[in-house]
Amino acid sequence: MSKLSEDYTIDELMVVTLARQFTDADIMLNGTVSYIPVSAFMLARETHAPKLTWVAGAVGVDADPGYIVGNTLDPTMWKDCVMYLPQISDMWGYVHSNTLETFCIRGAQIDKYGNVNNSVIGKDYHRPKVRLPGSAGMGDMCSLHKKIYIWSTTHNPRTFVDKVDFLAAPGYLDGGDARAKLGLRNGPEVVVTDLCVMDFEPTSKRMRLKSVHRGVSAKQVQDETGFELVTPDHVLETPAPSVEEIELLRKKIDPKNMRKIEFRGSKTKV
Amino acid sequence: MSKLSEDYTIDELMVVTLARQFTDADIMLNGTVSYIPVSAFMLARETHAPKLTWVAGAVGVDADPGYIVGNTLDPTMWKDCVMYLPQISDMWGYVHSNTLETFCIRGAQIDKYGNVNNSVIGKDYHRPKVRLPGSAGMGDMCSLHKKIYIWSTTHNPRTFVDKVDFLAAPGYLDGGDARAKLGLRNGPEVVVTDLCVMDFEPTSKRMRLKSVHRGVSAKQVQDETGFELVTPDHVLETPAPSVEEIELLRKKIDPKNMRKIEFRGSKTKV
Amino acid sequence: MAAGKENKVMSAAQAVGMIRDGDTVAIQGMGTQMSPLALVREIIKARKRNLIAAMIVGGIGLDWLIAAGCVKKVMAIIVNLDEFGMANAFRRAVEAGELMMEEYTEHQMLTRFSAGCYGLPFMTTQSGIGSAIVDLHPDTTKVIDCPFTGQKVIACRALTPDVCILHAHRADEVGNVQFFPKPIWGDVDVFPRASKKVIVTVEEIVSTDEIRRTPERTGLPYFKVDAVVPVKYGAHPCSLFPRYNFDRQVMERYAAESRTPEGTQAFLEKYVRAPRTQEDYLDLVGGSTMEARIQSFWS
Amino acid sequence: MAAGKENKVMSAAQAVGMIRDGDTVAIQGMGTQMSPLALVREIIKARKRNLIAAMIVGGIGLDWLIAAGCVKKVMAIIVNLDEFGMANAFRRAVEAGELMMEEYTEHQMLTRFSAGCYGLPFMTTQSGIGSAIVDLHPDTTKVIDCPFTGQKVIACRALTPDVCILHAHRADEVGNVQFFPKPIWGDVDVFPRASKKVIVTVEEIVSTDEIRRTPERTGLPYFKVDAVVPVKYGAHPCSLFPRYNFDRQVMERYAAESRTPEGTQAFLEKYVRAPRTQEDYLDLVGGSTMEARIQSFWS
Repeated sequence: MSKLSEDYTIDELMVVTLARQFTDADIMLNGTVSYIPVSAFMLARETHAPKLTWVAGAVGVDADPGYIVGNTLDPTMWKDCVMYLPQISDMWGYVHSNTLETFCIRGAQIDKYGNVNNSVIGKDYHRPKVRLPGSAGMGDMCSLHKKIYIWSTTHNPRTFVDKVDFLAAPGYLDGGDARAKLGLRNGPEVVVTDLCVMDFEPTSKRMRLKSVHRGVSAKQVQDETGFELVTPDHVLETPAPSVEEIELLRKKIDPKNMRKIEFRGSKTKV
Repeated sequence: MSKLSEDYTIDELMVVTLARQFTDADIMLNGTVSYIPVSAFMLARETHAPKLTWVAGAVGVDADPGYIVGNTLDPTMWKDCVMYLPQISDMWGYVHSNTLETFCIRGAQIDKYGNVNNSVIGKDYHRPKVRLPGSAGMGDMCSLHKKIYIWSTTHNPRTFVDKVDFLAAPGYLDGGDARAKLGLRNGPEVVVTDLCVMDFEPTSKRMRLKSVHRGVSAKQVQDETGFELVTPDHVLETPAPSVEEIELLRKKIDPKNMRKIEFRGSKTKV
Repeated sequence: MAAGKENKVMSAAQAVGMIRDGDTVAIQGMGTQMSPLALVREIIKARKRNLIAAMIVGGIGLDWLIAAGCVKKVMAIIVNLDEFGMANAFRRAVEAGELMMEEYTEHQMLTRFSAGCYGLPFMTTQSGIGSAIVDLHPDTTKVIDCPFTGQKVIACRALTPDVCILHAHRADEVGNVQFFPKPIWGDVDVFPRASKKVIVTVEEIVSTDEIRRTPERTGLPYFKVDAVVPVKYGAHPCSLFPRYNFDRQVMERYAAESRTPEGTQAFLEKYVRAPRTQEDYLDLVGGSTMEARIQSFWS
Repeated sequence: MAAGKENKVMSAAQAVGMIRDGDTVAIQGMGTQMSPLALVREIIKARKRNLIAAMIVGGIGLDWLIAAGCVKKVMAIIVNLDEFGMANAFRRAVEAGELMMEEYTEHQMLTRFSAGCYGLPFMTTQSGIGSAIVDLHPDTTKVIDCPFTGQKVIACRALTPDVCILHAHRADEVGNVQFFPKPIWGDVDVFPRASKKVIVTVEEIVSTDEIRRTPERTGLPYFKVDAVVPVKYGAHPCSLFPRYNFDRQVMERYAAESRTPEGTQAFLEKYVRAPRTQEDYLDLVGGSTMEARIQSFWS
């Protein structure tokens, strides 16, 4: 292991932290505006998980565009792949049958059981206060037995809410065995934000603080969260990236800093 | 119109008669061991229906192998096509939605309402007297609203039976409006055999003699049929092929006489 | 009903004449990729009204149509400008109660189209079980029991749009349409096959003999195509893989100007209504400068 | 469960070790086209028993397996040798009550496999309404009502074979499998994706870099493939479009000799059991003479 980095930024920490979740056995799809997870997949491949498979834009199997050129859903990212996965027959077949088991999502609202909403803000779906873009693949992935990795660049009480206004993507629903009772396997595993890392308490399925990023306190995280987090007595600091990881990310994987696009609207400066 | 042929054989008359059923608007698929219909499609294209589309082996759209090389389901027949029709999504989609409306079939048993069986002879399906190859695409096509053209090289009471032993491919079922009542549109249109041409009486949906081939009498046809045919007072002779049609068939379309394979087991010598 | 084997080459204006007010129109395209935007501009010029737009991802073209007042309802899984942010006309119209958004999960929407392709009344998925999305449209998605296992599945009602509009690489005059490579994305795959009429713009018209050289690239046969419209850069400012990229400059301009209703209308006036022809439009967005800007990463 | 990214190259005998007695085996192939016949011969040599063969078209390979006593049940739409006539071992076995034939319409069978691909308990078709075929297997096809329109549709229960065997053009060592062109026939398309394990024989092994040059030709990704077996002429005596034709001489010989049980067994002994290796087999069927005989019409 190389030396720890001392000058990393939050976007970089998020990428590295997410990358470390994945192993050689993982096959990762990505959707739109997903610079952080895509950077994480590419980084994991370059470091501890050389056999990890990234299906670029859910199309290009084992693609290798060299670096993040632009838009994560664009064919530019399919370069040097071994296969173009036809979406309906192949991609959705592999997802639906759970041959592909993992997915990363984010959203405008995330609640204490890992339910996610990117459709509307407000209680009337048909006359919303804010019309958001829509659920895209989240509603699919969360109901089709995926292990879900949630990322968010806006850890604040507007995003982390007690209950989502609209239940687009089912996490653990009302907690406990509610998800399993519906026949849904897996569910949210980890939440990586601009402040901390969280997981889910195994019995209640409530979101739980796991580690705080350098310079952030557990109290700050709680203050920026719209519900009571399960918080252990001793909260660790999120492990720092290595110099090697940071170099790879800055120089090889995302030299155009596309990942920073995701911090538009975030209080966190990157 | 060119001169009438005087030396045509029954296989040739069957091809020409079938060819004349089709128009520029038809899109014709073919299955296995279908030399007579494939010859008919190719002949129709060369004569009165230049825009007829033949989908070779249900794959090669507008194929042009030049002549019948071999097996009608073999990729050799796809040559110079404009598209390979993927079977599940495209071919079955176009068939199921009735974008493609016509199909030719044959079978070991054909009954008076145009129901067809190529599965078993005998009343016990699971312990048959004779196990035939199976229904292949017939069961699909006859229940998916196709206009059905039936051909048979063995016009005898074993093939033309009062009631099929096993109802694999629904024609007009028990006749009358039985087919329509099930929601099935279209159905058998014409039957071309080695003895005659038949169609279906519009109300009862019973098979009806339309014309007899040169040298065959209506009585002979009835004697070789296992049920009573609807027979008009005046039965015409099947129009003879033209010299041009016969030349095209012999010299261009099927110079290897592959169509004669279909007369194995027929009393008709070709 | 199959389309005939006749010359179907026509102008965009002629083709758009096939669309009637109130039609359900399937519009190919992702946020920034492979969308028939020349046709979309023509629909706006023809002042079509009360259209129902059926898409997977609604992008810039849909936002234009909404801003121009052509659309009464959207069926889609997401509407945005991809990395360029919100589709503002869409957002404002829904928030004002002027536009209905019928949201689906991606596989529900694809399954509705697939059922349409097969002429089946419905097909099945399990996508959306546990999500409130399935409750949004009881007339088109319904949880039923498997008759063999008792498991819950979602029946998705067939969607058969009146018209599909799409942009492809090339076609012959009768409408055999080729893609490089063959359709990968779900919309290109099922939208035209599910629709009653299909209008295709293509970068170029080639001979049928040329099509026969690469039958593995043909995605639509002539019998499923009603109009063929040659339009160079027909997807601009979206991309046509692998031929050209999306135009970041025009996307950013629209994203910025569409923040206000006035800015949106000014953009539409300048870039959609004013250019008389596709050539005018291409000149306006930069001509050869534009060509250099969108040069493919793949070439 | 996805297969790993490791070297999966092995011998036919090793690969066939993945098949257990009693397994449901999806066997790619039409009457005379694109069937993994080297693997079929290996299954016979390994004396597998009580297999359930799932096919669309059962051809010469299935007839060999039946004659060798490996099969207890067939699921298919037709079993014959195409223009070479009846599959006699099949016919005799069914007539003797020794083999069960579970017959489907083609689209019912494909829909069962498609549901298997999606992990859905069932999918729908309308193929077979009015046919007695739908009544043959109430446990796997059932007429139900559309919950929206009331129309009759047939629910087809998912089929997920234990193993799929197929022959393709080429693959890399980890199992990215290419076809020229990409899968067109239904069996090549859905059989492997619906199956729990996939064994592929290929004409040649190439590098992953070579695969990357033509990703549009890859039909199966490594994560769906469990064994890669290089076998030259692995489909013989069937064809591998566009590389070689079926071998009319061997097909005719089998059609003739299989008219009696004794002739069938003699053929099996000589052509299946006696050759120790694929090279022995190829020599036996004529070596370079055979190569000339099956030269592709396309080349």
